[in-house]
Amino acid sequence: MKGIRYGWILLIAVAFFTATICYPSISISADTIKIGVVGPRTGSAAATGTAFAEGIDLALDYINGKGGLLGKKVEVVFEDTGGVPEKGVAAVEKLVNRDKVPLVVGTSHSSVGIAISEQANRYKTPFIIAESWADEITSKNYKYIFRAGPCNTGVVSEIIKWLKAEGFKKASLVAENTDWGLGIKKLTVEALKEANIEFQTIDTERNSKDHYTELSKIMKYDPEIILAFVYGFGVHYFIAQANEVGLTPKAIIFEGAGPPSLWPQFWENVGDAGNLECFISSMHKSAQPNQVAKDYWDNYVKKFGKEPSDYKSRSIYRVLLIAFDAIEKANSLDGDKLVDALEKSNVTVPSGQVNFGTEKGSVWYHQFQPPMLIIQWQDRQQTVIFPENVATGKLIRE
Amino acid sequence: MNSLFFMYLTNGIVMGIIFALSALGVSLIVGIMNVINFAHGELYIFAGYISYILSVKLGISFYFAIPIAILTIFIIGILIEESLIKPTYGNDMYSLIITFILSIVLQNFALLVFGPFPNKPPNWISGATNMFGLFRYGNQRLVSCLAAIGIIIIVFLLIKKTWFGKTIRAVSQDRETASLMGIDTSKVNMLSFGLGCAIAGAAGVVLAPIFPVTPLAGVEISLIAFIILVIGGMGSLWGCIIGGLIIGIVQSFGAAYISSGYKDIFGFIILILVLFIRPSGLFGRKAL
Amino acid sequence: MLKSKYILGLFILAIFLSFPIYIGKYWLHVSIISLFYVMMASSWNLLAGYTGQVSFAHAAFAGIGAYVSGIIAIKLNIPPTIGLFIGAGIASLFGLGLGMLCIKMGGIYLSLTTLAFSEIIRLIITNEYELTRGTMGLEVPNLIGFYSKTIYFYIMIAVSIIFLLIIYKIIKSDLGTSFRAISNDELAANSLGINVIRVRIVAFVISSAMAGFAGALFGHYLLLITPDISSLSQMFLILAMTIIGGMGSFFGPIIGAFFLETLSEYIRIYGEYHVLIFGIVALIIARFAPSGLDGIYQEKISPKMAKS
Amino acid sequence: MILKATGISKSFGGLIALKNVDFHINSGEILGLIGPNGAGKTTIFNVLTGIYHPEQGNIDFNGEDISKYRPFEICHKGIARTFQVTRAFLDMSCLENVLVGIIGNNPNLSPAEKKSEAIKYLEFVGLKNSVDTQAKNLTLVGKKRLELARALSTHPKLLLLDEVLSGLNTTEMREACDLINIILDKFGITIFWVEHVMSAIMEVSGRIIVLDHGEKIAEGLPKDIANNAEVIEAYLGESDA
Repeated sequence: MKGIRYGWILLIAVAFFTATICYPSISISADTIKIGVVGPRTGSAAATGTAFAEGIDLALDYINGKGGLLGKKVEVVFEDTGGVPEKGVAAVEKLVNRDKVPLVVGTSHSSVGIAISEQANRYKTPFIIAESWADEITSKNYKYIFRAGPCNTGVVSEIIKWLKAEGFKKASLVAENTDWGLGIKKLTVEALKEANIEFQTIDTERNSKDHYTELSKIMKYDPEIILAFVYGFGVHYFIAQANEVGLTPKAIIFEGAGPPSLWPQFWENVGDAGNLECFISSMHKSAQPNQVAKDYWDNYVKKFGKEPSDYKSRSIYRVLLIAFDAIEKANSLDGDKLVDALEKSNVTVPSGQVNFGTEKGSVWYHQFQPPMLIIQWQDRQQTVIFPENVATGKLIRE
Repeated sequence: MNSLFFMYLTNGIVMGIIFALSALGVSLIVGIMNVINFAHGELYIFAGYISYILSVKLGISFYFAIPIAILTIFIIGILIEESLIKPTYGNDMYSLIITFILSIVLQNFALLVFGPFPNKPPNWISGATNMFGLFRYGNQRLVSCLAAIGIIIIVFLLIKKTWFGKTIRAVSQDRETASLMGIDTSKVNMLSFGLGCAIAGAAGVVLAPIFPVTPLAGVEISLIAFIILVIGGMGSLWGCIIGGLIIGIVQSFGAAYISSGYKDIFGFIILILVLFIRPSGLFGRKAL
Repeated sequence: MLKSKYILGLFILAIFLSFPIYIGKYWLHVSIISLFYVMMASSWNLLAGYTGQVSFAHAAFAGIGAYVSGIIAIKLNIPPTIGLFIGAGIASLFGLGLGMLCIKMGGIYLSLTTLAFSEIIRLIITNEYELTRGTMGLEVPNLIGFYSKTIYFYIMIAVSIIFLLIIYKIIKSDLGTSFRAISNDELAANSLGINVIRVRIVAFVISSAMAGFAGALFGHYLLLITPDISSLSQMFLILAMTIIGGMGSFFGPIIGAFFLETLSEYIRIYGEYHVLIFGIVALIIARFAPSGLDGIYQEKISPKMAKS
Repeated sequence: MILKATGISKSFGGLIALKNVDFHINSGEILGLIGPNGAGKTTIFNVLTGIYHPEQGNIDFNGEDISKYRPFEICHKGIARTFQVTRAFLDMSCLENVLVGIIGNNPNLSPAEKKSEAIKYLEFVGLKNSVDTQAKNLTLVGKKRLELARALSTHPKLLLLDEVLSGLNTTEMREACDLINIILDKFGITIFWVEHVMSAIMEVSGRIIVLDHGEKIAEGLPKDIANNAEVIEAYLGESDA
């Protein structure tokens, strides 16, 4: 034994210490207002992170074009969650304690949304959720947690309305085995029972590639519609293989997450099997409820030279607009004042006029549900088929 | 016994053959070099990406895209062997660690270059076949499965019948003697590592139309390959085929009759059973 | 000479202990995470570096410890302070079972089987939704009853020091000599009367108990445990830290853990490149300096300092 | 008689390495084992030390059948060995190398006793000045000496030496042969050795057995073996090939 080499420990201690001191320092009273955004930039839903980045760009262009907030320029710190709760918590840890952001928005996984809302509420930092659908997030009735995006209950009631309107009698319910999948499955099961629609349920893996086993069970059941709650590439394989085994186009597939049906590789992966597939979305070119939505669309096309691929970029745009408005109205960066301002929010965003529920005791507390659309791919064109007031066509069945 | 049962069985066999092909390259390398190639799955997906780019982006017919993709992976394999594996000879653990790190690097590289979306080369054939009037089965799957069988046969012939095959079998049985007999073992290593990677590439090319590649898809391929390796016995090619079939069939029936959420776990359970009953694997040479 | 070393040691300890005063909440959080990785990497190093068994189940054992401690705290109301030990105990039992199953088959089998085992654990945690709440993550109670980063930092420091002392004692003992003999030449060690399988299983059990304890401790800090704790990407971090710091060296994993965690803060802005950069650094070190930063220090820097 | 092996057979996947081999070792003798390449000499050692288990036959060591024991158990019973290709623990010092043998057999000694014991053996083999040297920095002779010290440190009753002389020059060979004689005289350890260097083994061994193609073809005093027609033929056959 040559004795402990203290040199090393000293080096670690000093190096670590210096690292903390030298870290590009963030001035708290700087001339910018920082807003925290969290979203999956890596991992299996990294596509959503890319969409978020686009929405952030547009929102910053908009607000800084107007001269910023409280006389300062606005800046966004976009932290990665990787779609993993721990990373989400770590991201909030950094945003709140290092970047000292007054408010955080974003996220798209239920699990991450739930974890972050615990953390944000603990730090008394307002958090506006864009795309985590789990009911639990708002039904906990946390003071600092808001959601300006779909919640499972809202989505399911929309889907059931549509099923009833079309008169479907027999459904297969396929759900991924995650919180979102299991949560939405539970709600759908209850709603289907209430609506007197006969159904079977099947669990699947989000990124599973081979669905023949599940599909043969569905074949045997012979449903009119298959409700697939799978938020991942798995659903592409599912759609393609459903066609191979002859399940579609006899039965209609409804994809209940939305973005997977709009991902750029959708048609490459599913081929003609994608025709007549239905999915849920909160955005469509033809269904622009107001000027803000139209501006968003035009600016997007102008900036990126293409149409938005899915609605996630608009979701983050939406919550950022709400956040800007709240800071302006509160005229402060204080958490409690921001909560007050958010509760009174009536700003117009692309999905309509924001109005957060303030009555405690249900999922609707601090919840703003943007209207959802049901869209069908008809000859590779999106046709809005529900609700009727914005529909551009009718459901086509074989 | 009903049509569902035959459907599960057919799918199990098809998936089994596909799994066997996915594991073949890794098994070959272990048998000859005693090196586990953790980056196996990543080479598989790279081949898938190359064939995707060639056929979709550059519009090259898949008859050309396939050999180009396989050849590229062969060359990449040789480069990996020469630059990273060679210095670790004699230290199995280090080669394991290096290829593990390499697999993480390649995954993240793929994520950066190709993005997170799945990429799918066009189907070779469309439609589905009615199997014995019982159920419909995708044509592309059947064709890919036939191609997989073809590749497996070619690999077997290469190893059992050719001069190169004899050489690598000699090296895998007794490296020292082989080298005394004038065989350049480091060249054999290089070529057989390249060959193992090329088989991974071939698997990627054949399977990408059914299972589009994503940056992380390789992990699953590697895991299945490793399970088959242990079940079948390290370095045994027949073990690889039988192990693949067992996993394919068990997964298919397990998902059907037990739980599809636990689909991936059935393979692991078999692995543990095999370790209990016959630790050297079904076709393994008995360990010392 | 000896005395001055002690003074230096105390001085260094004082620097560490005064961290909470200087470095602010966020870096304190980073230090706590670093200390978790110090425990994980050091205990993995005991196994991989000293006995030459590359296990991929280390993160899985941390997961077992964290979930066991968390679940019994929630369902049975067992205080986390006791839960930590139960978690570590269960992890070591799994380690014993897994060790008995595959250690006699030798190196590659161990690696592949532990890899499979870690996937099993991840799948079970993900699928046993009722018990573990799947990917949503399990919210677990705080270890000390209230939330204080400073106190947690001191707990982590204390446990890390205890872990490191245990590891140091082991590697300097006869057991440690046997470890190294086995990793150098298993057959020769066996022929010299060392019960190789038993020694390996002992190493495996000790290191899995440590991983279980560290995992449980970390879970009660994060207040949230998800299947990610036992994922392969966690395993990669542990491995990369050990390799970069220096495998088979006592200080290697400590250096590696702090180095990588700090680096990770600096390259955070490059989000997507993050893991790629880690991987490339680890690959270069593994290829060109297999003894890691500690090896470089000992070969290049230490002799020069001794001369001057 | 310290060891008696009867009917030992061992094959590797169809290749027969040992076929029904019988032999015995008398207490306090030096028994030599010779034979052409691939005759099965090292396999015998591996069978005796439990690295392989024979398919048939038993090995009686001091009245106990050891054919099913594992290597470390056989070591505990009192059989130690060296290896044809040296297998020193390269990343450990000479002292630590020898300590492994002591730890494996005498774990209850105090650390100081272990150390002094280890140094005693290192001194005996002439590595007194290399106690803290890393084994990888030793010369081939040094490694062979280290292996010998390591084997002795396990307190064997029977020592198996596998081609200790290969690669040594004449002086070193002389020293090694002396050492072997001293081991027998001073420690009273019976020696069974495999050797290729015919002159040395003929001179040092009291008795010799000859293997060819896994079978024992001769046994006897060195001078008889040297004139045995079958042995000569076996060796001639080798030189033809």
